[in-house]
Amino acid sequence: MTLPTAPSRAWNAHGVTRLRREGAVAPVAAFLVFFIVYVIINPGLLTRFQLQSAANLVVPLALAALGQLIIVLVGGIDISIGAIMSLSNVVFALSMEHLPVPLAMLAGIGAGLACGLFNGFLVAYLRLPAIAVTLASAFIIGSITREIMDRPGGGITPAFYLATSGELLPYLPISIFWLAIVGVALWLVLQRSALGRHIYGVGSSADSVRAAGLNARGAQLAAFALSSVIVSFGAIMLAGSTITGDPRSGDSYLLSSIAAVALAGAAFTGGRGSILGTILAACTLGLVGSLLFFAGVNSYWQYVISALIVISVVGVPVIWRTTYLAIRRVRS
Amino acid sequence: PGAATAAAKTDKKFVIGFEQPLGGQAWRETGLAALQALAHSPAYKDKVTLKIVRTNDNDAAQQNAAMQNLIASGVDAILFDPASSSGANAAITQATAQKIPVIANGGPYDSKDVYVVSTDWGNAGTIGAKWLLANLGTNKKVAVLEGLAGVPLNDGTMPGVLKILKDGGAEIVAQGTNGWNEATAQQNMATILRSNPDVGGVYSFLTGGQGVPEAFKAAGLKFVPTVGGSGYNGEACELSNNAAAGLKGDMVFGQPAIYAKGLEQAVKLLEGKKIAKTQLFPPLEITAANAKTYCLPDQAANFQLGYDFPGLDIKVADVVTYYQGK
Amino acid sequence: MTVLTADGVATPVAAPPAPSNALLVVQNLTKHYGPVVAVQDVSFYCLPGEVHALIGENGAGKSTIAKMLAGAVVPTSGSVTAGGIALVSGRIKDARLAGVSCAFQELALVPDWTVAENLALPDGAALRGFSQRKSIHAATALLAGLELDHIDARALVSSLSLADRQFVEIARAITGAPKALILDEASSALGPPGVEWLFRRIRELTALGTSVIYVSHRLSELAVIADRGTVLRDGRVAGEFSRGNWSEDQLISMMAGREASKAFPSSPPLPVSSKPDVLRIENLVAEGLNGISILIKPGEILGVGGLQGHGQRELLRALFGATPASASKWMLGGRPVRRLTPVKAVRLGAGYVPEDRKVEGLALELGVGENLLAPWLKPFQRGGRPRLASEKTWISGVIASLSIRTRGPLENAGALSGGNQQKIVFGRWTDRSRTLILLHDPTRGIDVRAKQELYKAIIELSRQGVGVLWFSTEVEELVNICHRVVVLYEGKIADELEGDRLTAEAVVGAAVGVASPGVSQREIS
Amino acid sequence: MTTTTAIQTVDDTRTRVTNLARIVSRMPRSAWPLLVFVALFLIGGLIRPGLLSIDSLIGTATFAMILAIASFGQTAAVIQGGVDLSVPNTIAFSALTFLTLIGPLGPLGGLIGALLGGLAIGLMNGVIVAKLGLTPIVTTIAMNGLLFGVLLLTFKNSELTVIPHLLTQLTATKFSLFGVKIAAVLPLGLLLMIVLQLILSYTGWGRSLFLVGSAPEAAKLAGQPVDRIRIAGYALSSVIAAIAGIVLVGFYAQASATMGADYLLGSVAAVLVGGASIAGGRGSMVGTFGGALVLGQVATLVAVANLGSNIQQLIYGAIVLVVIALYSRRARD
Ligand SMILES: Nc1ncnc2c1ncn2[C@@H]1O[C@H](COP(=O)(O)OP(=O)(O)OP(=O)(O)O)[C@@H](O)[C@H]1O
Ligand SMILES: Nc1ncnc2c1ncn2[C@@H]1O[C@H](COP(=O)(O)OP(=O)(O)OP(=O)(O)O)[C@@H](O)[C@H]1O
Ligand SMILES: [Mg+2]
Ligand SMILES: [Mg+2]
Repeated sequence: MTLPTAPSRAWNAHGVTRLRREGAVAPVAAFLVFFIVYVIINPGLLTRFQLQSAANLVVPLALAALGQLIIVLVGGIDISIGAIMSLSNVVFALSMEHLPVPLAMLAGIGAGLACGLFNGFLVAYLRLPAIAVTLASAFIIGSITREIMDRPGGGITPAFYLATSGELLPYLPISIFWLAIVGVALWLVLQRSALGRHIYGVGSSADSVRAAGLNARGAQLAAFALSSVIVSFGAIMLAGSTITGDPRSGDSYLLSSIAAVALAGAAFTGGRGSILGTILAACTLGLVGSLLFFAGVNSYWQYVISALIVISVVGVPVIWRTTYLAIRRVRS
Repeated sequence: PGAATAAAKTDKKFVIGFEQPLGGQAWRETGLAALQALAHSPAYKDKVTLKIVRTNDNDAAQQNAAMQNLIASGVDAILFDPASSSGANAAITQATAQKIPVIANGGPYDSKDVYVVSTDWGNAGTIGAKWLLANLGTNKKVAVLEGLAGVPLNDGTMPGVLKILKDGGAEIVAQGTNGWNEATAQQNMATILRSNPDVGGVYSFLTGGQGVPEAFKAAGLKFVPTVGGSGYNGEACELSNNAAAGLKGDMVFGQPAIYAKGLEQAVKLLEGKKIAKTQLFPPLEITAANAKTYCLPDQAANFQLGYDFPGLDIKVADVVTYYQGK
Repeated sequence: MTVLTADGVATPVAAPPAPSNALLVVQNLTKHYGPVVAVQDVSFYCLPGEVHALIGENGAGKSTIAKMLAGAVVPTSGSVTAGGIALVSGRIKDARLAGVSCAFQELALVPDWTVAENLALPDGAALRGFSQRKSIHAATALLAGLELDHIDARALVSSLSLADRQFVEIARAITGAPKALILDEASSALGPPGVEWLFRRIRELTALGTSVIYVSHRLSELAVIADRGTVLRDGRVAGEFSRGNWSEDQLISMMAGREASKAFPSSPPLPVSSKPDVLRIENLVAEGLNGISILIKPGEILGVGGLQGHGQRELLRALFGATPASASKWMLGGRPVRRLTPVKAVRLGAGYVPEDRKVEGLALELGVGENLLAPWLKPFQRGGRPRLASEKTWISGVIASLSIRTRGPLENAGALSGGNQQKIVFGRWTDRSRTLILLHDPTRGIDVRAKQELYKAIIELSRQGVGVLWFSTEVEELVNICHRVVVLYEGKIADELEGDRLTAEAVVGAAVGVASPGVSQREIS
Repeated sequence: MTTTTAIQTVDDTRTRVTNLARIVSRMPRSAWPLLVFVALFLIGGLIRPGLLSIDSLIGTATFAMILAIASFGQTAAVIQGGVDLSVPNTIAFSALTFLTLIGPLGPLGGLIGALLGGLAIGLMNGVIVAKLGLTPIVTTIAMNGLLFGVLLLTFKNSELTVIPHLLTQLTATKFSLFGVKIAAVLPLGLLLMIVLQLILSYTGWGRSLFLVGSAPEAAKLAGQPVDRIRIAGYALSSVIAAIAGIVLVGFYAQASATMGADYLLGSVAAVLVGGASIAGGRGSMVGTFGGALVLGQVATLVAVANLGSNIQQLIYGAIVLVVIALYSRRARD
C-alpha cells in the first residue's frame, strides 16, 4: 500500500476550489466591484459613522440570507423566513421588558427555533414540499406574531443598541463583529462537522444519504432548526439596531433573502452554496439603495438595479461559458 | 460636522432631507408632490433644496439607515414619515448629537428629540366612530373593517374605536380588514354581507368609501351609514352620486399635504423661529353635505384629495406635475 | 446439493435447515407493498467465506431482499440474523453496525460530495467534527489499497463516470471489513477488467471469512464466483444451485418458469439498399470525443464497445445533438448537418434511447401512451386523450410487439417495472419511419425475457432498413447481433471489428487498449 | 362490478373499502378542491342558513374567480415545473400600461398594448429561466422587483386615468340570469378557464407543458424543444396575469403600482390548494378555480364566526397546510 500523495496542494488552493464549486466566485467579484464603485462615489463610506450605519442595515439581511441559504442547501426554500424573523423579534423585544438580556435572547431564539422545528418536522418527516409548508406557516406565524404584539414596542434598551449596533469597538462596527462570529460558527458547523456535510448531502441527494445509513430526515430537521436560530439572531440584531420590536419587521426579508442567496450562486436544487458568498451578496443588495442615494439617482432605480445585479451576476457566467464554448468550437 | 456646516450655511439654501418608507404608495407620493410643489413655490425656492429618499416595505431598519445616509450627506434638517413609532431612534440620536432637527411628518413618533407634524390620527378614528353612533338607526348591528393589522396607526386607533362603538350601544357583528385598499375593502365587505346582510352601519378605518358602497350595491342591499376615509376622489363622488339613493357617509382622512406643512415648519425652525414640539392637525371630513365640492368628476376615482393644506395654497396642477416625477 | 426445480404451482419451497455455522440466515422473509407481493417466504443462508448468488428475472425480488438485509426496507414478516444478531429494524445504520453492508443497485452516492466524503461520512456520528484533509488522506489510502488509484479522492462524485461511481460504491461497502457484504448488480456498469477487479476483492474478503450475497443478471459471472445460489421467481424461491452443479439453460428455465434459450438471434443480412447512408460522420469532436469517424448503412447494426467512460455516452449524445459537437463532415439520413439539436435530430429521422430511463427517458407521472407519444407531440396538434384515441393502433401495436406489461396507455409510466419502462423508451421510436436509432445499453439490468424481446425488435428495425448504433456493456450482444463493432478507447475508435475479426476477445482487447492483429500501434494511441 | 369471486366474498368489507379507494383514487385531482368547497359551503349553511343560497354562492364565486384569473397563469407556470412570482407586478404593469395607452390608442389599443407588455415580460422570464438557467423563483422575484421599478419610473399618473366605461361593463356589470344577478366577470372567467383547460388537456402544446414539467431531461431527449415550451409557458403565465390586471382595473375601477401585491402568495396558494404539484407536471385550471373557491369560502366562514382579520390569516394558513398534507399523502399512496 503506497502512502497517499494527493492532498499536497496548499490549503488556499483548496479554498478557492471550494468557493468555485459552491458558486461563490461571481458574487465575491461582484461585491468587490460594487464596493469599489461605492467608495469612489462616496468615500465617506469608510468613515466610522457611515460604515456603522451601513453595517447595521446589512447585518440582519445577511443573517436572514444565511438562514435562507441553509434551507436552500437542503433543497428547500423558506417562504416563512420573514414571519419567523418578525416573531422572534417581537418575542425578544417583549421579553426585554421583564427579563435580563440573555434570557430574553433565549426566548427570542426559542420562538424562532419552534417555528423552524415545526417547518422542519413537516418537511422532513411528513415529506411535504418545503415551499408549500413554509407558505402556509408564513400565514400562521405572521398571525401569531400580531397576536403577541400588535404594534411596534417592547423594551429594547439603548444599552442593547450599543452592544449590538453601537460604537462598542474602535472603528469596527460591532454588528460586523457579531455577524463574523455567527458566520464563523456556521462555517464550522457546515464545513467542519459531519452534520454540516450531511446537510449539504441531503440537498444533493437525500436518497443517497439515506442509503449510506445516515439520518437524512434528521439532517433536514437540523437544517431547519439551524436556519431558524440564525434567522432569530438576525431578528435580535434588527431589534437592536432599530431599538424596537415590530410585528412587521421581518416582512421585507423574504424576497431579499431569496435574492441574496441567488446572487450568492447557491443551487436552489440543494447541495451547493457558500457562506461567504451569501454574506457578500447580502451586503451588495442591501447597499444598492444607499449607493443610489449618494450618487443622486432617483431611488426608484434601486428596484431595477438590484434585479439587474442578480440576473447579470448569475447570468453572465452562463453567457460567458456559452460564448466561450462557441468560440472554441469555431476555432477547432 | 453637522453643526458647523449648518452655521456656515445661513446665507445659503437649507438642505432638507425627506425619508418616505413606502415607495410608490399613492397617499405618500401625493404628499411628496405637495412637498415639492411647496419647495418650488416662489416663497421657498430660494430657501430650500430637497433631498428625497424612498425606501420600501415600510421597513424601519431601511428607514433608519436612509436617515443616517441623510445625516452623512450633510442635510440641515430631516423630515420623515415614520415607518414605526420607535424604529428610527438610532438615526434620531445621531441627528440630535449633530444638532440636526428631526421632524416626524405624517404620523406620530415616540421620542422627546423629535418634532411631530402630523394629522391627528387618533381623532380621525374616533370622529368616524362618533359620527356612526349618531347616525345609526334602530339597527345597531355594525360591521368593522380595520386597516392593516400590525401597523402602528391601525393598532393604536382601532381599540379606541371599538370601545367607543361598544360603549355607544353598537353591536359589532362582523370584523374584517380593508388592507387600506379599496379593492380589498370591497371584497371583504362583500364577504361580510354574505353572512350578515342585516348590518345597520359600517365602520371602515381610513379606506372603504368606494368599496363598501359598491359591495352593498353588488349585494342588492340598501345603503347603511358608512364611515370610510381614503380621501380618494372616488369616495367623494360615490358619496355625492349616491346621496339620492340614501347613502350617508363620513369620510375622515388626513391630507397628504401634511408633508408640505412639515416643510414649512422645518424652514421656520432652521430660520431660528420657535415651533411647537407636537402639532396635530384635525383630519378632513367628507360628508353628504360637502361631497359635491370635493368630487372632481374629470379626475380618476383614485385621485388623492387633500393635496393642499390650510395656509399653504398649493395648486392641483403643480402637485400633478411633481406627482409625475419632475 | 442438487438443483431443485420448483413445480409451476406457487408453493413455498421448504426452508432448508441452516447449518449452525451459517453467518447470514434468512428465514421466511416476506415483503408486501400494499397488494404487491415483492418477496414471499424466502429462506436461504450463507456460510462464512461463501459467495451466495441471488438470481431471477427483473422484479423477481432480488433487490428487495438485498434492501431488507441492508436495513433499507422493513420486512413484512420473517427474520434475518447476521452472526446471531437479529436484523429487522429497517435501519441501514443498525445493519452496518452489525457488520452487514450493501452496494445498492441504484447507486447510493451523494453526487455533490467528494469521493472522500462519500467514503468517510457514513461511518460517524452526526455531531462529530469532520476534516476534509483527513478524509482525503484516508480515502486516498483506501482507494490505493483497493487498486483504485485512478480515482481522485477530491473529485466530486458527480464528475465521475458511471463505472467509477460503481467502484466507489463497492469500495464504500467493503470498508470496515463487513461480516456480510451484499452486492446488488454491482457489476452492471463494469467492463470485463472491472469485473475481474470485483472478483479479486470478493476473493480477498471471502478469504477473511466474509459472506457475500451476489446479485447479477450475468450468468457467466456466476460460474466464476458463486459458490451457491438461490433462484427467485415472482418473489419466491424457485430453486437453488451450487458450484459446478448447474447449466445456464437450467437456471434460465428456472428463472423464467419455462424453457427459454439464451441463444442470441443473429443479425439479418444487410439489405442492398439504394438509399443514402444513414450516418456519415468524419472527425467528430466534442467533450470527451477526439476525432471519430463513423459510417452506417441502411439496416446496419453498428455496435459500440469499450469500457464505460471512454466516450460512448458522449458519442451517442453528440450524434443526437444533446451535447455540442462538431465534425468536418456530417451527413444524417443523406442530409448535411451543421449544428445538431435533439429537435433537429428527430426531424432528420434519428431516435435515442438514453442511459438512465427514469430521468432521461420517461415522465414517470404521465401515462404509458403519452410517454410513447412524447417525441410526436406537436404544439398545434391534438394532445391528451383525443390524440391517444387517434393513435390507438400504433400504441397498442407497440405495446403488443414489445410485450410491454401494462394495464393500458393511461397507466402511469412510474408504475411499470424497469424492463417495461425500458421498452417504452425504445418503443416510442418504432414504426415511426426512423433512419437512425441510437441505443445506450438498453439491456442494462433487465431480465432475459425482456432482453430477447428487445433483440427481436432491434433486428426488426434493421430489417426495415433503419440504421442502429448500439452501445452495449455486454460483449456477447455486440459479437452476436451486430454487423460491425467499433470499440472506443479514450474518446477515439481503437478498433473496428467485422466478420471473422469480430470476437469477444477482440472487443475486450481493444477496450483495454491492447491491439489485436491488423491494427497498428499508431492507430490505438 | 357484477361478478364476485370467492375470495372477494370472503373478504367483503375489505373489497368495499378497496372499491371506494379505487373510485377515490380515480377521481381527477381537480375534483377535490371543488368537493372541499362544497363541504365548506354546506358547513357555512349549517352555521348560518342564509349562507346556503344561490346569491351567496355567486358572491363567493365572483371573488374567487378574480383570484382564479390571477392564478391561471401561475397554474401554467407551476405545471411546466416553475413558479411565477412576477404575477403581482405583471398585473400592475398591464393595468397601468392599459390605462396609459387608452388615451392615445383607445381601449382596443390599450388592451393589445397591455397584453403585448405581458407577453414581453413572460418571454423575458422564460428566456432567463430556459437559456440562462436561473431558478424560476429567483428569476421571477427579480423580474417582479424590476417591474416595480419600471412601474414607478414610467407610469407617472396613469393610475389616475378614468377607466373606460366599456371595460367596467365587461367585468363589473351585473346581469340577471333566471333571477340571479351575476357579475360579468364570472362568465368571462369561466370562459377563460374552459379555454385554458381545453388547451392544457387536449393540445400537443398543453401536454408538452406537462411533459416538460414532469421530466425536462426526458422531454429534451425525446426531441421536444424544451426551451421553447418553457418560454411559451412563462409567456402564457404573464399574458394571463396581464388579462387579470385589466380585469382588476375594470372590476374595482382603480389601479395602482401595488395593486397586485395580494396575488404574490395568494396565487400560489390557490394553485396548490387546487391540486397542482409544486414540483411540476401536475395541475389544472379547474382545480385552481376550485382552490380559489376554497380560499374564498374559508374567508366567508371566518367572517361568519367573526374571528377578526388576524385569526383569519391563521386559519387560512392552517387550511392550506392541511390541504397540502392531504394531497401529498394521496400522491404517495
Ligand atoms: N417501492 C415499491 N413499491 C411497490 N412494489 C415494489 C416496490 N419495490 C419493489 N416492489 C415489488 O417488488 C418486486 C421485486 O422487486 P425487486 O426490485 O426486488 O426486483 P429485482 O429482482 O431486484 O429485479 P431486477 O433484476 O430488475 O433488479 C417488484 O416486482 C415489485 O412488485
Ligand atoms: N413506487 C411503486 N409503486 C407501486 N409499484 C411499484 C413501485 N415501484 C415499483 N413497483 C412495481 O415494481 C415492479 C418492478 O419494479 P422494479 O423497479 O423493481 O423493476 P425492475 O424490473 O426491477 O427494474 P430494474 O431492473 O431497473 O431494477 C413493477 O411492475 C411495479 O408494479
Ligand atoms: Mg434489483
Ligand atoms: Mg430492481
